[in-house]
Amino acid sequence: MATVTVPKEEKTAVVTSPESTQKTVTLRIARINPPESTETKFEEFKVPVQKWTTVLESILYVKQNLDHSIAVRYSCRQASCGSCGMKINGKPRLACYTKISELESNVITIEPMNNFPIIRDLAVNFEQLFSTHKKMKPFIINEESEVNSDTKEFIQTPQDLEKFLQFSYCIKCGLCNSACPTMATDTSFIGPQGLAQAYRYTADNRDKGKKDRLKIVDQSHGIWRCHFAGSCSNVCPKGVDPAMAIQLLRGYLLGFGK
Amino acid sequence: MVNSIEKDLLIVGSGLAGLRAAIQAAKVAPHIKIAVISKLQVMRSHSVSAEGGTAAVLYPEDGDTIESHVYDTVKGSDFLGDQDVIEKLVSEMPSEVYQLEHWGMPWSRREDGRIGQRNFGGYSFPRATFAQDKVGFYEMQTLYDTCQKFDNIEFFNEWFVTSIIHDGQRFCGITAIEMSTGTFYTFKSKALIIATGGAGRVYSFSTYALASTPDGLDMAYRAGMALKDMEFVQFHPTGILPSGILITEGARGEGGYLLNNKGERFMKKYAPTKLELASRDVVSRAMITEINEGRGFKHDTGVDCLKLDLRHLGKELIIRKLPAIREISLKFSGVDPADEPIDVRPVCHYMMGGIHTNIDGATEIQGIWAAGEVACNSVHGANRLGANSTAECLVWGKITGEIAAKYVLESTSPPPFPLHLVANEEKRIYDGIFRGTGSVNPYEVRQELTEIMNNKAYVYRNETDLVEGLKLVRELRQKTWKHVDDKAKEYNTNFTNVMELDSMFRVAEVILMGAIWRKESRGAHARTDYPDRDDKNFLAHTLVYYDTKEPIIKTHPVTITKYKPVERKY
Amino acid sequence: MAERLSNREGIKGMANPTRYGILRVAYWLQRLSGLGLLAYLIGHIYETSTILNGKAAWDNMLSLTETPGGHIVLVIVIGMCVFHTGNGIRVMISEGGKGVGKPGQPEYPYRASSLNSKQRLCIWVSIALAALAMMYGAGVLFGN
Amino acid sequence: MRESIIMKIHYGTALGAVALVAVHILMRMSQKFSDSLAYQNVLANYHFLPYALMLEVILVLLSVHGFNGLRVILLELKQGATYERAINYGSIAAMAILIAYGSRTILMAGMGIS
Ligand SMILES: Cc1cc2nc3c(=O)[nH]c(=O)nc-3n(C[C@H](O)[C@H](O)[C@H](O)COP(=O)(O)OP(=O)(O)OC[C@H]3O[C@@H](n4cnc5c(N)ncnc54)[C@H](O)[C@@H]3O)c2cc1C
Ligand code: HEM
Ligand code: SF4
Ligand code: F3S
Ligand code: FES
Repeated sequence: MATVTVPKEEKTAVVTSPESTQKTVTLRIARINPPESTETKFEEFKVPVQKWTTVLESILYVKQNLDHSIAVRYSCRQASCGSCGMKINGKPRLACYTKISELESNVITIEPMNNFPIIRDLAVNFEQLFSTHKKMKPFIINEESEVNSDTKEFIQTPQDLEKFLQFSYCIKCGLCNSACPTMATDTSFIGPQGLAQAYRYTADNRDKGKKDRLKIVDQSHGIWRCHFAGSCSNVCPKGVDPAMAIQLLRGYLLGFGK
Repeated sequence: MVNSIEKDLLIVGSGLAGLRAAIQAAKVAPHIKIAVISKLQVMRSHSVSAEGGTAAVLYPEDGDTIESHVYDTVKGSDFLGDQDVIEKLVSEMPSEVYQLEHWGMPWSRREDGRIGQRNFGGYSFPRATFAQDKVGFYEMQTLYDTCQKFDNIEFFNEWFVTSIIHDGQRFCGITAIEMSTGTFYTFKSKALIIATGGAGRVYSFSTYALASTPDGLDMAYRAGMALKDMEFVQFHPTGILPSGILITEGARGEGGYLLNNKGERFMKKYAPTKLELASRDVVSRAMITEINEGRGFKHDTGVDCLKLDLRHLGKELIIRKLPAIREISLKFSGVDPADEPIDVRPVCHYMMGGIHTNIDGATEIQGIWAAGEVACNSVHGANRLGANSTAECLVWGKITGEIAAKYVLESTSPPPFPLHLVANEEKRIYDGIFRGTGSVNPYEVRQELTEIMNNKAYVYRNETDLVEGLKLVRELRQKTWKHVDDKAKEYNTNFTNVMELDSMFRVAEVILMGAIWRKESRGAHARTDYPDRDDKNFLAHTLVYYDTKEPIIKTHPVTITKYKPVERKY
Repeated sequence: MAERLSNREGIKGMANPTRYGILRVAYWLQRLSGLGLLAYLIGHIYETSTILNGKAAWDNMLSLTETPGGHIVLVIVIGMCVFHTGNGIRVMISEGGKGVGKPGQPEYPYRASSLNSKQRLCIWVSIALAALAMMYGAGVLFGN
Repeated sequence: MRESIIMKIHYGTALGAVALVAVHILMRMSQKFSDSLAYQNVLANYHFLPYALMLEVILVLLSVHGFNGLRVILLELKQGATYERAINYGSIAAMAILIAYGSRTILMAGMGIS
């Protein structure tokens, strides 16, 4: 490993070195390109950081200055598009939403998210998440869902809105699916992202698709494969709380929820 | 042999405009094959970042009128907007808002359960329809989710489109690279809707997503379509340092102050009545004047800036009403706005210009439409009002989706496919770029290019700077940066980044040439050497056409229906 | 190899209770104790079946279990049983949608309300009860 | 069978077991522990019909609950139509065998065969 952790007493020695005016950290980035080799190698890069530097920025620093070939997905850089989920120091996080300083570590290990097939390096394949999302019928089911020239809105009070608003914070980043213990072994499990969206539309007072969706989630790799491990909600960057959504949805199936 | 895919309707770009178009087309023609192609995963488009609102006249009973929205927009455009187009936008919007609502949009509600609206810069009625401060995000989600209803919409996630193929009159297809495998494809199809969004990343300091590069504009430009009014670039007053992420107008709407290094609320001098809430171009100009006259601050990164002070609003109000602002500044700048003022600076935020289209979004080539920020149907003229752009994306998404779908249903057999153009394109990108030789770091070139734009074609412009900028851009283009270090096929973003850079050069040139040509100050285009609006010579749209030697400039008349140009005062 | 590239975390990930907070630990303990109890149940039924073979066989069986090792197993079973029952009741109530919080507008820094203090308290109480029961059981078993 | 019905059974058996296992354990603790396991005492228990019945019910509940729990874990571990069918039938078989084996003890001990 390139970095040597300097014991406290020797700190002065570091300060005198010319580059030490700026803090640097070491990024250990997992490199793999499956068609060429199925082995993950870690490469280390030293990057300068400031108090606001995010992990995404430091990866892009590497891409722009040290190694152009790093494969990484990103777009909005403000935690609203859901592109940049990856495993940072062992936990799934959004790279653009994680500051280096929060990690309190001089070595930062960056790997692709678990439970998604790797395309290359840090970029993973989302097909399963997207197709499962689609299976949840994530839209308003209601014969009147198309408007004509004199339609007004469905009435929905702020209280009605609060029943599902939180679940529509979901940016489809997949962090929850990558943290869930069932997802770790069950390749057919719907997963917290999809289940939370099934609840989001079911809880909407404009929707009439509850029966359909309950039937979809009530299958052998459906909602019952959630054991309320809560890891999904633990990692969700947007406060969606999929664990809550799933239990509320299950409440319907067990006959508690109305 | 190049791999080929056949579809009936192609939609390139999956922002608000692209997705709205897809739904409309699928509704009108449930049996045609529709492909939505995007270089990002479909729902990750830049549109998710829109914050403030979408303008629509929803409450005539409370005193709002269509005329008022039309006039506000005409005035906002500094009379360069085409008034028939503006009328169309305004009259179509109310039903768009209701349609989104019926598809599940979580609009914020009034206590009575009806849709909520808020005040926004440049409007004479609070008509910015909002869903907290994440309007674009929710709109994208609603449209993306509604697309899932239709089995004839197919998404091509992470396909980088490189060119548009036509035979001189009619559209034939496109070429694209599937990023996960690196395979080059042609798509043959009857119709195309371009919805590739804005290109704000040609500026180094920008609120845009990192993917908002001008590849779509450039594709159309290279294919012979005109780019219109590209010199009009909107600078939003408050981009936070160092990232450039937007601090919404709402922060000033709630009562935030802008301060210079003397601690003065300098807007008193520039807009005595509206102060910080004057229109965006006015506030941005005031800020740059302050900085130029030495009353700015220096940010830790060495950039000049001013302060946006929210402290007097109190922590509680900030948490309750501006949660996203607090989150952004805490997270990305390490500053709690309740304790410290935020460092801000005018930031590239919107492109009024785009691919030249008519009122229905049709381009100059049969079978090709353009919608959203990439298009210029002249609805925004010289300056866009906040909340009118998401509106534009929805309305022209719908219009182009409908017309293109009908066109597909009625169209005759396609013209013979000009395969030689595909071969040319393959040569251009693989021989010219992928296997190009060079030693200069393309990312440094990109940085340099965007900084030139920031320095020479920013809020204030003048002949010397613009000409100098054009010269620098052209010089930079001569450097040998067109090479791709990464030789792998799979998910090669190094390759796509260099292609994006390639397109930035051409579009930057168009912006600069338009700005040099337009010797007046109008809307967002403020020339210090020509400080006044000149309706005699420049009440016209700029059109720029591609040419192998030097771009060709033409003009296009402005449509005026009701409102003759008058002086614009706020 | 396909598994490798699918990058599933696999059994190791499922069986690793760290990183994601106490609810993940509870999930893990519930699983382990469930399996442990099942194993005990099978053993127990075999054990009791010896009664059909007369007193000698039964006593023989008893003497096998009434060793320090056997007692330790029994103490663990007591712990597992108490935890699994206590936590199981929490899980059942929660999975019916009760006590997992109420949906509302999340506020930054986001804290999931399903991971609320009631949940965490119940888990700790289950663990504590299990520990108490184990101590009591150990007292009884090793006491004589 | 619909998964929701299976899982309702899982919860139901758990709830039933809570009550009955409590009684079962309390019986062990109502006297000195080692005495409770003395051959005669145990046999006496089996001869006491209500208690024997209770043991039978516990046996059924816990076998169903336990093997369904195991089924769930195995189902999540690996997927595939054949495998899953094997797991489903396997766990029913296991339940049946355990219940049969346990019932034999209760029945025969209860009727005083030994
Ligand atoms: C921070 C911010 C806040 C804003 N807030 C508001 C607001 O409150 N109200 C308002 O009305 N407007 C707002 N706007 C403006 C508005 O968000 C945009 O104008 C609008 O979202 C543009 O949408 P679009 O559909 O045209 O394109 P985009 O959403 O930009 O989408 C472009 C699409 O094109 C695709 N694409 C690009 N190039 C290629 C290629 N080569 N191959 C394949 N696909 C390609 C991309 O993948 C993407 O899917 C805001 C803008 C910013 C920057
Ligand atoms: C006596 C009270 C009991 C209660 C209240 C109870 C409750 C529960 C509950 C609620 C679950 C489901 C957990 C989930 O969905 O994640 C469960 C799972 C399980 N139980 Fe029990 N149980 C009890 C006794 C037992 C016994 C005695 C055994 C052993 C035979 C047992 C074996 C299992 C197994 C193997 C699982 C599966 C574990 C998993 O899926 O994580 N349980 N129990
Ligand atoms: S629920 Fe949260 S973690 Fe999961 S995909 Fe949505 S935003 Fe990401
Ligand atoms: S982590 Fe998985 S087990 Fe359930 S509560 Fe979340 S889905
Ligand atoms: S880049 Fe959009 S969420 Fe991180």
